[in-house]
Amino acid sequence: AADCDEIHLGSAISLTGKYATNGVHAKNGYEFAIKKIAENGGVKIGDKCYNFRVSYYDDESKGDRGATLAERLINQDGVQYMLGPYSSGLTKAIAPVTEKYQIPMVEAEGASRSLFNKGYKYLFAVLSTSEQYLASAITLAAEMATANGKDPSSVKVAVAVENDPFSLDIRAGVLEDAGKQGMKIVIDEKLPRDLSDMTAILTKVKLLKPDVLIVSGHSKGAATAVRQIGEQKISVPMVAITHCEAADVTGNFGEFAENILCSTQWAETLTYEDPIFGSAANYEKEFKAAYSEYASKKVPYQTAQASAAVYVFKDAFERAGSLDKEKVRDAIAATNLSTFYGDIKFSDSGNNIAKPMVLRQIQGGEYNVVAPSKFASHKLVWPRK
Amino acid sequence: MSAIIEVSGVSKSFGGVKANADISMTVAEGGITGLIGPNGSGKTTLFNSIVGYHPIDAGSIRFRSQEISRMLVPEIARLGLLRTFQQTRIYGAMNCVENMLISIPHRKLSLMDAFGRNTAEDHERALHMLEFVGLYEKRFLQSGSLSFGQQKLLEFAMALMNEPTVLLLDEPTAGINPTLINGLIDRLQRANSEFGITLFIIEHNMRVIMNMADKIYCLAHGQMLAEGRPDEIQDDQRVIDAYLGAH
Amino acid sequence: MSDKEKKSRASGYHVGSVDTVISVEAVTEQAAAIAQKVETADLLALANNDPYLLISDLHAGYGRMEILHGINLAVGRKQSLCLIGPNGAGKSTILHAIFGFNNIFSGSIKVGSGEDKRDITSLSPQDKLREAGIAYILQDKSVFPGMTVEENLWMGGFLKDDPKHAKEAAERVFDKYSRLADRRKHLAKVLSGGERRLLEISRALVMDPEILLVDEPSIGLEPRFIDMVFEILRDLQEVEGKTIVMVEQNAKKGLEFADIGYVLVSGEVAIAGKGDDLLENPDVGRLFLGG
Amino acid sequence: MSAKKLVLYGTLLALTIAAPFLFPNFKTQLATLWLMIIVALSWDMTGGQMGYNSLGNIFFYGTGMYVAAVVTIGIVYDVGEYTQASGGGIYVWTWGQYFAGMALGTLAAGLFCALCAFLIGWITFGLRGPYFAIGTLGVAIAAGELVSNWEWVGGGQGISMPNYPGDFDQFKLVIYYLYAVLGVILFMFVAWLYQTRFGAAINAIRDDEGKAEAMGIHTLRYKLITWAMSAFFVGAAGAISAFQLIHFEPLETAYQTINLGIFMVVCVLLGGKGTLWGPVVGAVMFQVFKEATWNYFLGWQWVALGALIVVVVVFFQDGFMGWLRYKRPEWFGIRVESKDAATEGAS
Amino acid sequence: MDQIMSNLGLLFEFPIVNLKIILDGVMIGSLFALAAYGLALVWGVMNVKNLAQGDFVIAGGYVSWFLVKTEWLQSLLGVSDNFVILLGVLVAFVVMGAIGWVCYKLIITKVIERDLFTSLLATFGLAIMMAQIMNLLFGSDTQSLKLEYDTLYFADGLIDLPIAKLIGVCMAAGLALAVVLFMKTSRMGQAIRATAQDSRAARVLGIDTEKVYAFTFSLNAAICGAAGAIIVMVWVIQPFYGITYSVRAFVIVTAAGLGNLPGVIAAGLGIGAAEQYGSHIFGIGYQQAIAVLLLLIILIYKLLRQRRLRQVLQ
Ligand SMILES: Nc1ncnc2c1ncn2[C@@H]1O[C@H](COP(=O)(O)OP(=O)(O)OP(=O)(O)O)[C@@H](O)[C@H]1O
Ligand SMILES: Nc1ncnc2c1ncn2[C@@H]1O[C@H](COP(=O)(O)OP(=O)(O)OP(=O)(O)O)[C@@H](O)[C@H]1O
Ligand SMILES: [Mg+2]
Ligand SMILES: [Mg+2]
Repeated sequence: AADCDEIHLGSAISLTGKYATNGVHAKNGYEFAIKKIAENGGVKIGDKCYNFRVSYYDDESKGDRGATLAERLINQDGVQYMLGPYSSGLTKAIAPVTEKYQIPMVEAEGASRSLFNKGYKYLFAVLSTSEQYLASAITLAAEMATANGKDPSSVKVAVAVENDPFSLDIRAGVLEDAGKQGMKIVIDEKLPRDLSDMTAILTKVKLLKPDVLIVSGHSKGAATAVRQIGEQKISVPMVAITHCEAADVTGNFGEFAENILCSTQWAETLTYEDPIFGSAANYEKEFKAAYSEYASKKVPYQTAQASAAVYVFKDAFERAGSLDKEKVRDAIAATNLSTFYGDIKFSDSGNNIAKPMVLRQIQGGEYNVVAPSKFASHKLVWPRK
Repeated sequence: MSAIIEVSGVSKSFGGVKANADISMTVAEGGITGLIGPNGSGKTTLFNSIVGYHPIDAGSIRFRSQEISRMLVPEIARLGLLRTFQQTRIYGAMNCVENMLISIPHRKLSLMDAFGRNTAEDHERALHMLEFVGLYEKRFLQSGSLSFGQQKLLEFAMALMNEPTVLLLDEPTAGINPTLINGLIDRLQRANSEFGITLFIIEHNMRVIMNMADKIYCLAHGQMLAEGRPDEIQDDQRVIDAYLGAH
Repeated sequence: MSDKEKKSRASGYHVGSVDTVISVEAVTEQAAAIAQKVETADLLALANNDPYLLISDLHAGYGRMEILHGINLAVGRKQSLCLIGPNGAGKSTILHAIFGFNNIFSGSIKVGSGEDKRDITSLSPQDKLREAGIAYILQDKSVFPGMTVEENLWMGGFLKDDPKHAKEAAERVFDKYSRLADRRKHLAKVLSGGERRLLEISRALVMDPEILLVDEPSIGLEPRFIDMVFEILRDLQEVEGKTIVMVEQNAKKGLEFADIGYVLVSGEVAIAGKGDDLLENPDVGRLFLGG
Repeated sequence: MSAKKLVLYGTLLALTIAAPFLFPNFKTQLATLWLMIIVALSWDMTGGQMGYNSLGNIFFYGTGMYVAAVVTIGIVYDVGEYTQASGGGIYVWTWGQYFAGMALGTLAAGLFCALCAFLIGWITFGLRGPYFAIGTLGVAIAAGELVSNWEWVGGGQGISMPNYPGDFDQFKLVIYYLYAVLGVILFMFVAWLYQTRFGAAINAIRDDEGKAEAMGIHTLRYKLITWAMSAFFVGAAGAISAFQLIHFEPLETAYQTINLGIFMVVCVLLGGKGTLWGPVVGAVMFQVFKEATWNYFLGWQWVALGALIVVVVVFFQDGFMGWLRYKRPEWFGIRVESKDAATEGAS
Repeated sequence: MDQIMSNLGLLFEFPIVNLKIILDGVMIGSLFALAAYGLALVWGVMNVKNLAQGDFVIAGGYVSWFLVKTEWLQSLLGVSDNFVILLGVLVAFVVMGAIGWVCYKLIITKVIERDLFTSLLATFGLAIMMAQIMNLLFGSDTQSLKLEYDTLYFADGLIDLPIAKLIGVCMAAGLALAVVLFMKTSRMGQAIRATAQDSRAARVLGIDTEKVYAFTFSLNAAICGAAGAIIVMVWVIQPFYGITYSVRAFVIVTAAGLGNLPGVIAAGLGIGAAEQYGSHIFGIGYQQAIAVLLLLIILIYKLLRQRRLRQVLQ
């Protein structure tokens, strides 16, 4: 409500640089949640109500800048609670600072596992860690092999990921799962940060004919991969990538994107819901209404999870019943929340262990959930073309 | 007098142009040797071969019986072979004294010496040299704003400061006012007699070279045309035909 | 001037003694002492009272530094003027100023005969040739080394409306100087110093300018070439009727050649007179001709 | 040294020591300021004083960071294991280990970088002008990409330094003073160096290397030593940065060619190339401008920075000190000949 | 190491791959060459080392992209995207030429004939501004345009040759040829060559060097712009990709040596191919490193050669 007091949050976010697109997605998610919470009576602590206000700085997608800005937020702007930046790399750079100042940070965009083995006490992530992003594609490939009377160990895997903490973690997850199945990694390449052409890799794909092709490289990795796979008529039975929605591959590349598997933290077709945002589908609808630039594309999950992070803060403040930093931290740690984004419950290390990743396949220009089976609304189309 | 530089059978061509063909000559220690010849006859080329600005195709160049035709410019310079340039080259942003102080013979310094400061002795010598070439008054002026002739004099003083064994001068008087030329010649001669510096000079100006040199070599079309004392050269019909023209 | 007299004159750099040793300061001081107040009327008289190029009270220099302090200069049509003086006196600076390569603080430069003189003080360098018919032969190397001799000459006619005319003019040059014609297809960078100078001069003539500014035509040249260059210049002046302003350190040669001579000291005209008169002047001889 | 100078230097030193207490909330910015001063001063050793404009000095910064990290981690744990992406396990450092790592790491970073400068210089000092600038830039770019593909040091994941074992405010004081001490040492060092024959010799190389060579100056020797000295300080500063930042990535942080790598040059140009105080003044001006625009022009900060660079380069080509020298030549010991009418007559 | 060996093995197992790699290399290399060609021009004529080269390329790409995306021409002329994309190359050429002219008048004219670093840094500032302004205008997403053309396949589909790429490369070649002819035959071209060799002498002959400089710089920007428009129809652009093209352009010009325009084209194609080979063998992550290492190797080679000539490289 309008006459509420203010809780001041801070965030260093990428408005420029290589993560700018997703940084803006995240920022919009934060802002949308703040608006929704305010419309729903704000954060109620005792008999007072509060609205969130966030101070943003542009970290330029650079770690050292992010760390400096986090300090500035804490020291000079007096911020006591932080929302995360975009990407694992930036979160890695900022987490030591928030930890040192004992500032609780709920983050929504840093998925790398290595964030959660440092013993951080003030870092909480609402999303699933990144090794899970595409590992399920390996499981799916193994299932398909078995269904076709082949041994999963005969499956050949090609991996091309960007050389950054997030994508390397995805690769680690894929390699781990593929190793368990005894699959052979035939291509294992790292994409440069200013990728504009992956012909070299796709040529090898043509020669080596892998059964699964895994690509991860934020929005531009997704865009380049989909486009060139289409242009060069790469016929791999299964192609799995990240950041489809953020890159709007269906809108930009049409039939090239057909039957590609996309990992997602969240999908609007899932059956989650909560009292503030309503159902997942409702979130999508209202968000599009609020931000017209998303009208013609999918709302990316980066936005949804950013909103969820704000929601975790609201919930924790209300349960703590106080503005005391330590109490709020403990309340966050004890979170057990059902949201439109999925269930949220933190492990001791601070990552969310209550929500699975989902895999969607682009079928007829639509994103349909195909795995895990619990959520699957459609059957997997296999092999692809 | 013994030879300090011996050039024997040196050839050098650029693409099709034979700039030097089988040149042999010597520069006598402690003397003043002149080199003349028409434009494009290969004088500067020979100079450059001696001080190491390009490789030679054939022949040998010796400095005090040491073969130097394969050494690099700084290595040769450190032997005490110093050249001046046709276009003056000084450190334009510095004043004259600084220019002089940089020209102390670095080849005689150890690395540790380099981290020391210039001694009072160095300063004194620098000022003395400036006085010697008549630039004492201008010692604190930025050397870049000296006039052309004064820059030539400064460059000459720097060369002396460097205590070279041999000084090679490429057209030292080109573009200099005739009266100033006289002063320059005077100082060159004094440098030769007082400091014992061997001089090797390219000139087109006969007034200069005939009055200075003990011995003159004349090149034409890249070949050695004639050699001898100034009066011999002046009357040599081949030199007159190829170079001096009718009087 | 009889033919015989001409023959007896110096060839290349003159030969002579080198005994007169005067320091730079002394030259400046003594020059100041003998400097006459050079009246504008005298200058005009030297130019037969019909100057084609007229400079009045020119103050000019580089950046904010003034090098020329009130120069007056007058040359008549088809006359030649030679500037001499110590190094750094400002001789080249005058040519620069005429062509517009430096800053002019005050004064004026006019071109034209009689009353219809044109003020060209603020004309930009690239318009000097087109609008005022002034060509400049620079002190240092100025051929285009990567172009052939032929192309260099064509560039000389860049301002002609039709490139064909430039080519015709180039042919005329080749007809005249077979030395260049032999090398028309060679790159200019392989020419010898004398040939380059010849190319520079003939290139400057392609546009058929009225006034030639020549800076040290003999610098770095072998004695025979020096004579050749002066022959060419004489031919230009006497046969083609060009007006020539030249700077020359080879002062004897320059003064012999020129109708008028100016002695420049520290940015001011110290002495002016007929070329031959200056040669006779003992002070000039001692201070500027090397005795 | 005159009394006036003594007072000036004393005041500055006191200010340096007191700064983190006077502005307790700006410790990090002050530390960064010192970093800029260090890299600018060391860039100026080759760029301003010797005329070799390196665009690749960031190589030493990044290499310094990695050397410090490897040394600090290596004296306690196995580096390869530590950098494994999903290694798990929590690594702790005791006070003793931390400071041993810091001391050894910083020293090793400096020395290793000096050695690198020597080796790289052997090749690149054959290049002049733009070729040198671009050649060194190439070295830095290539090094960054190679390190980002080198899994032993974490590859594209980057690498994490140990957390400071004590209180965070204290940590920042430590970092600030480390930078400050390094900066003061560097300043005193170059102030002395430029007075020696060595300083004169590198100036000669800047003004006309061919001439210096022909005069028998050991140009290559001086060039190598100068670059190595400069690299030592950049490397050591990089090491301190590594401790300060705790986590860093190869391309974005360590070998950040087009940010810090160019900013150090901009600082020097702002202040005035080839002067003792220029880099210091320039670094201060640059840092203040940068912090101001980053605060007040969110989103447009880079445009403002680009505009600043263009304006400085175009209109103040000699930087602040150059401008000062023009206005107050007597402060720089330039004597204007008063008897020379030519200069007097000028207006 | 295993990866590298098996990648090398592929080259021998499927020799046809070599052809494919070379084809890809030549295609991307021809666009590098175009950007480098412009750089060689301004470097040689005005001694300006333009670090904003790549940003001109990207800006040209955005011009063409914007032209197609606004749909304005399509509805006005009733033509298809395909046509507008091709037209975009021309429009980018003209628009970037104009922008280059403005940049010249505002900035470059002040740094011309100054020392090396002045121009390098001024254009670096320009590069930062341009990249950021494009980011603010168009967002940081990668963008591309698609020509609705088929792809040709050879050798069992192993070699694919999108006609769009073919068109792009042909346009690049045509443009390069046009520029060469222009330089050789036109009066402006002659004036440019003369100015490059000796600007003072050119002025003495009545050539307006200021105009020549302005023209050269905007010609460079225009060439870059056209290259960008071609890039956006076969690859992708993004506001911050400029630096990769700048680096390539510098590598190529440095490798070819100044004043060697045919060498620039050869080096461009060569580097394109070398990069593709390198990324095939070592992995695509090393692409840029390979380009710059190649430069270093070339420089070292030249250095050794110069040393044998008792000279330095400058
Ligand atoms: N680097 C070079 N490349 C090609 N040709 C050259 C080079 N240097 C000199 N030449 C040629 O070699 C010949 C000799 O030149 P050199 O400079 O030695 O003459 P010079 O005797 O010094 O003449 P000048 O008196 O005019 O200075 C000339 O024909 C010249 O064109
Ligand atoms: N580009 C310039 N910038 C600043 N000062 C200059 C420049 N060119 C020449 N000067 C100064 O102007 C004065 C006159 O120079 P100028 O070239 O006119 O002399 P000059 O009479 O032609 O001498 P010389 O016979 O040596 O050629 C000199 O003191 C010189 O230092
Ligand atoms: Mg010569
Ligand atoms: Mg002159």
